[in-house]
Amino acid sequence: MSLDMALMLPAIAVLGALGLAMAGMLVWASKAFYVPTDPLVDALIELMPGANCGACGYPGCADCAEHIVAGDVTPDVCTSCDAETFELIGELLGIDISAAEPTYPVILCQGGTNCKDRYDYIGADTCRAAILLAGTKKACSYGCIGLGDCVRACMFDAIEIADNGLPRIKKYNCKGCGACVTACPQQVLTIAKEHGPVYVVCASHDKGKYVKEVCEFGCIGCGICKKNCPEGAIKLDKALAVIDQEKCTQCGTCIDVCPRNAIVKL
Amino acid sequence: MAKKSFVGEIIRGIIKDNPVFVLVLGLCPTLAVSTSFANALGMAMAFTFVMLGSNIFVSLLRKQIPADVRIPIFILIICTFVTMIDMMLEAFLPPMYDALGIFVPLIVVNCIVIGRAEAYANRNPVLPSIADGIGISIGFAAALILIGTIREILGTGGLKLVMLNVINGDPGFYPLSTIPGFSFVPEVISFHIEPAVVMITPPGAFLTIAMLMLLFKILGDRKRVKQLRKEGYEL
Amino acid sequence: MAETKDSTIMILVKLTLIAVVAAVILTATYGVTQEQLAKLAEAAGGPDKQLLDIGVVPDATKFKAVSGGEICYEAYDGGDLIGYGAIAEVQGMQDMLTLAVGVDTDFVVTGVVVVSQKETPGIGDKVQKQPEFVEQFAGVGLDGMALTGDGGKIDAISGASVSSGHVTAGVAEIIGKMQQEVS
Amino acid sequence: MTYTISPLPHVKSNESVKRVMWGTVAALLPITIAAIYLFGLPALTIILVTVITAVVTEIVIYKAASQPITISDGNAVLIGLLLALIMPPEVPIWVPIIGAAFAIAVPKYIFGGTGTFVFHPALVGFAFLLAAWPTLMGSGSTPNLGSFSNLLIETGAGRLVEASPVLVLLGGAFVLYKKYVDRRVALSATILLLLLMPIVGMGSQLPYVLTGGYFLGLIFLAADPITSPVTKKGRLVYGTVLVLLILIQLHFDAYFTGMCFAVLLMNVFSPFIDRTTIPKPIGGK
Amino acid sequence: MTDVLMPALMPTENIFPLFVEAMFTKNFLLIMFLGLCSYVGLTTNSDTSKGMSMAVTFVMTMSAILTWPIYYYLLSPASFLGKDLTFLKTICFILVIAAFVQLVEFIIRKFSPPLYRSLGIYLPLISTNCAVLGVVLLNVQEGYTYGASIMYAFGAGLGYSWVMLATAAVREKLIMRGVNLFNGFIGAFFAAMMVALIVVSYFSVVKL
Repeated sequence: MSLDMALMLPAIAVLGALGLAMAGMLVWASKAFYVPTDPLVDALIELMPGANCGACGYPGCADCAEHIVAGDVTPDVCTSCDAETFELIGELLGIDISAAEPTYPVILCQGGTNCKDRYDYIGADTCRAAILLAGTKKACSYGCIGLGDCVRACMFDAIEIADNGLPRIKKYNCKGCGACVTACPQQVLTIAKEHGPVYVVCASHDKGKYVKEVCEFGCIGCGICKKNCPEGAIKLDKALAVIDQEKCTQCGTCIDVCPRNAIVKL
Repeated sequence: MAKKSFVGEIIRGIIKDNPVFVLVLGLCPTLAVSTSFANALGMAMAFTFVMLGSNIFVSLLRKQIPADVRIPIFILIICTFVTMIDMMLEAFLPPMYDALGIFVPLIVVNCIVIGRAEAYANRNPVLPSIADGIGISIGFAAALILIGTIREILGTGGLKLVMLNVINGDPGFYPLSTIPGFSFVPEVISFHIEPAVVMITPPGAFLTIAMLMLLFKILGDRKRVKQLRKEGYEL
Repeated sequence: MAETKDSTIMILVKLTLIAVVAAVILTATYGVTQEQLAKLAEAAGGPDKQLLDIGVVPDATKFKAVSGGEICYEAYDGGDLIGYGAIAEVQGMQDMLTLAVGVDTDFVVTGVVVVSQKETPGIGDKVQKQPEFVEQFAGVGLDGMALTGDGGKIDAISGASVSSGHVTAGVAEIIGKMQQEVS
Repeated sequence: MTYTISPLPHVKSNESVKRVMWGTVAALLPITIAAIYLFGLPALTIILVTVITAVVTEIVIYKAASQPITISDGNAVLIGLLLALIMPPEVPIWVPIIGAAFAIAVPKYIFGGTGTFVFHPALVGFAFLLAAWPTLMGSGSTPNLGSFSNLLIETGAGRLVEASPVLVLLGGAFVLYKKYVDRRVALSATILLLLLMPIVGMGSQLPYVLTGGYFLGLIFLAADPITSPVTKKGRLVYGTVLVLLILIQLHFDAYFTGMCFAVLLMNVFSPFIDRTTIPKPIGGK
Repeated sequence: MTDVLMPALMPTENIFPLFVEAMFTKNFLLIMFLGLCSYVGLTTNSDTSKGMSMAVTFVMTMSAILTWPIYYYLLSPASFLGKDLTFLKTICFILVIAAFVQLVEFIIRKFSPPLYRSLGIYLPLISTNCAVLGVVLLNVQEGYTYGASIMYAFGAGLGYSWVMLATAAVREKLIMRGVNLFNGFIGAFFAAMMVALIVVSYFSVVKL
């Protein structure tokens, strides 16, 4: 092996000087142009891979970190992180990523094909467009329209419109990110734990008579559940039973007494 | 930190963290040089050299690297190895150097290498880092060679079996059959199909990787559905 | 994670140190590889030896550079000047093509070989892989050096007319240059 | 009784998807018959095999994905027929089979099925075949550029569709009249192309353009309502840029294939044109 | 040294074909396979791809402007050092580009927050974008003059941009219509496959 000193010295000089100059400039610039940022974001950026690969859909780790801290996405959009990094991120953000019980969206409507249509709709296949055009397409103005805004919002292909006209969650794909909940213009979706909670799966505040007319399963606001609830956890809000999840002990009494089968335990 | 088995780390890099099909990183070389089995093999070798080198050195120096300038330092370390392998290929494997072209120096900006340096080697001791490097490299190589083989067979109608000839001392990739003891292996396995040129052009690269990923997704979904059914879910 | 919080000076020193070490390693590698490259170049020989090996002027036994020329070499059969040869890069469809061209003293082609090419695999690379194509060039002068579609004497490879055109134009270009350098 | 409500623009016809598709197929029947008359058995085989492959592929894929099979809407038949018509008659029979399977599987099924695909499946199938087996896909005979009477029936034509320009135009007039294709794109592109060619000095190449292939491309393929832009302005832009792209191809002596690639390239730009020409909705961001 | 500089500053007649080559016939994304990570990651959204395209075009052009003098005044044998240090080109280029990108990010973050939101946040992504390093390496490998280098880099940036924008519009349209596959990588590859097939086919006849 021959070490050509005449070549090595300029090489060292060039690379060393270039490295020093660039590093010096950056150190100076980072102080001179300092902009204060959220320390939590900074700490998160420290943890993230820093590969800036863009695979998460955000332009770089720093931007992704901002969105994670803001709660827009869960950290697992990052494909470069390994399980250990996720743990560290979880610790930092105070959320237990690995051990948390999975949460899934719940559809608070049993309408779909069980609910009559108000008109036939031909046009852009989005719930929002249909609402803008002539109000909801269903006879029930509170229920699911079934044109799939939630489906399009899902990044993970975890939700589809089933044959009954209602969204169905494909649990094996779902990450519980809640994008569908935000996307739903009718707000009939909510995020819930997988096992346990009891929900009134109807969103209609319409009078009982009308609900009976248009939908097979809607809550008619009869109040039987309210009377029978041992904890007093059910209230009526304009002809719709609402369960206070804080008080509910998931005893299931209301499920048994509901004449419309509009209460379920998940 | 939980103790990790050396072999376990390698397997994780190949399957669970497969850099191409799972992490979807480092796509440029994957698509550009996977026109044939031989090119894929060459790229995989160059990549392995850089990956191992950078993982070892980053891991060794991890206590010394100041956090503020760690990315420039990683780039410096990686780039040293990249330039080394680039020069060595030029001198010792000229045909491979011509075939891989600009994609060898571009390993330096390969997200996988920097990503592993940052996410793994900078936080782990040397031995697990080596395991991680080996695993990721094998995962990358497997993906590259799979794509390369499919494209070569469909695009040229044959598969040239090559290996690095180290026996005769004459450097380069040679047909397997020219190596003593392997004369029974044909130089090119011909599949007697009309070659579809499109497979070795850019659209073919995208088509191959898209089809493979679709296949893996379908298989993965099936497996998960089965698993969930077993656990009593209704799907 | 590195727990150390270094001072600015320390950061700069460390970074420079690594840069210097990188420079040392690279220079060492460079030295080794340069030696190997020199060996390879020696084995390949200069253009005159390559022209002889390729044999674009079939009867030539020796090639000698034309004085003042860049690419053109005189071909000798013993002591007689029997033609000229050249190896040069010309524009191909994808990238540069390297062609070896041999002509007799009237600048009529004696042989053409595509030395290296990076044309589309399976289409354009036929100019190299189908020797029938370059064999057509023998006996054609500069005036007929065009594809038949453009009024010349060279039949394009079907499906690879673009690359065929590049080779033909390249040969014409090289012959033109040789004529210039000789005169 | 429930009303049907749909946003603007309200198309003043009650044509369903099914009728549009089968109507277009019907419009292509004259030229299909002419092609079979002119090229004989090879043409008949190519057309039958391509259409059958398209239909079978669609059934298999949609079954495997457990989605409702929509063969009766005629889309697969139309794609198969269009693909068959742009084949050269000398092509080995397995080539259109692969092309039709690819056209249904990738540009149609993967891209969302009838109504959502972005690139015209028949053209993509053609481009794929041309990229895969360029030597097999070149038409052995070039269009006969003889006297005017050849417009009626081209005796030495290249591709199946180039058998008779007049019959293609006849079918084209039918679909334009019925509004099965977009009039803005088809007419603006055809007229602009024929006007511009003499102006930019390509008058000598006009005969190539007057073969059936160009009319099929401009009327049936380019003006396909699914792949062309939605907005009125966008469609004019689409037609104009298409002509420019075709002229570039003509400059490099690429005739029928050049036109096909120009249409495909416009398919790529079509969503982008939509994006930039669409009026912002009230309350939109 | 002047020998190196003089031809570099003179306009050459082959700049236009070079520009077209970088933009279309040898498109960086689809044909050269450079910069693909950002392509599959960022084309789900038109606004993101617009920002990224602008940033890439800017950084590519600036990198060509910055690295050319370094190569010919420091590393090439014709420089004042008189030594062939060209083997250090990759390491020097990446240092300069990374530092430049970082510096620009600092500056616009400080002085123009709106510009930072639309362009600056893409900058860190770019130092690991192989298209940028690729273009400057190709510039010195092909021995382009200074003017040609800059035009080549600018053309490459525009080529990157139009493919990004067109693909983003395609994917966005498909996602809007409920084809969920196009939210993810698989759809990205299928979209890329289509666009590549069409672009390669269309420009295969273009001779310059």
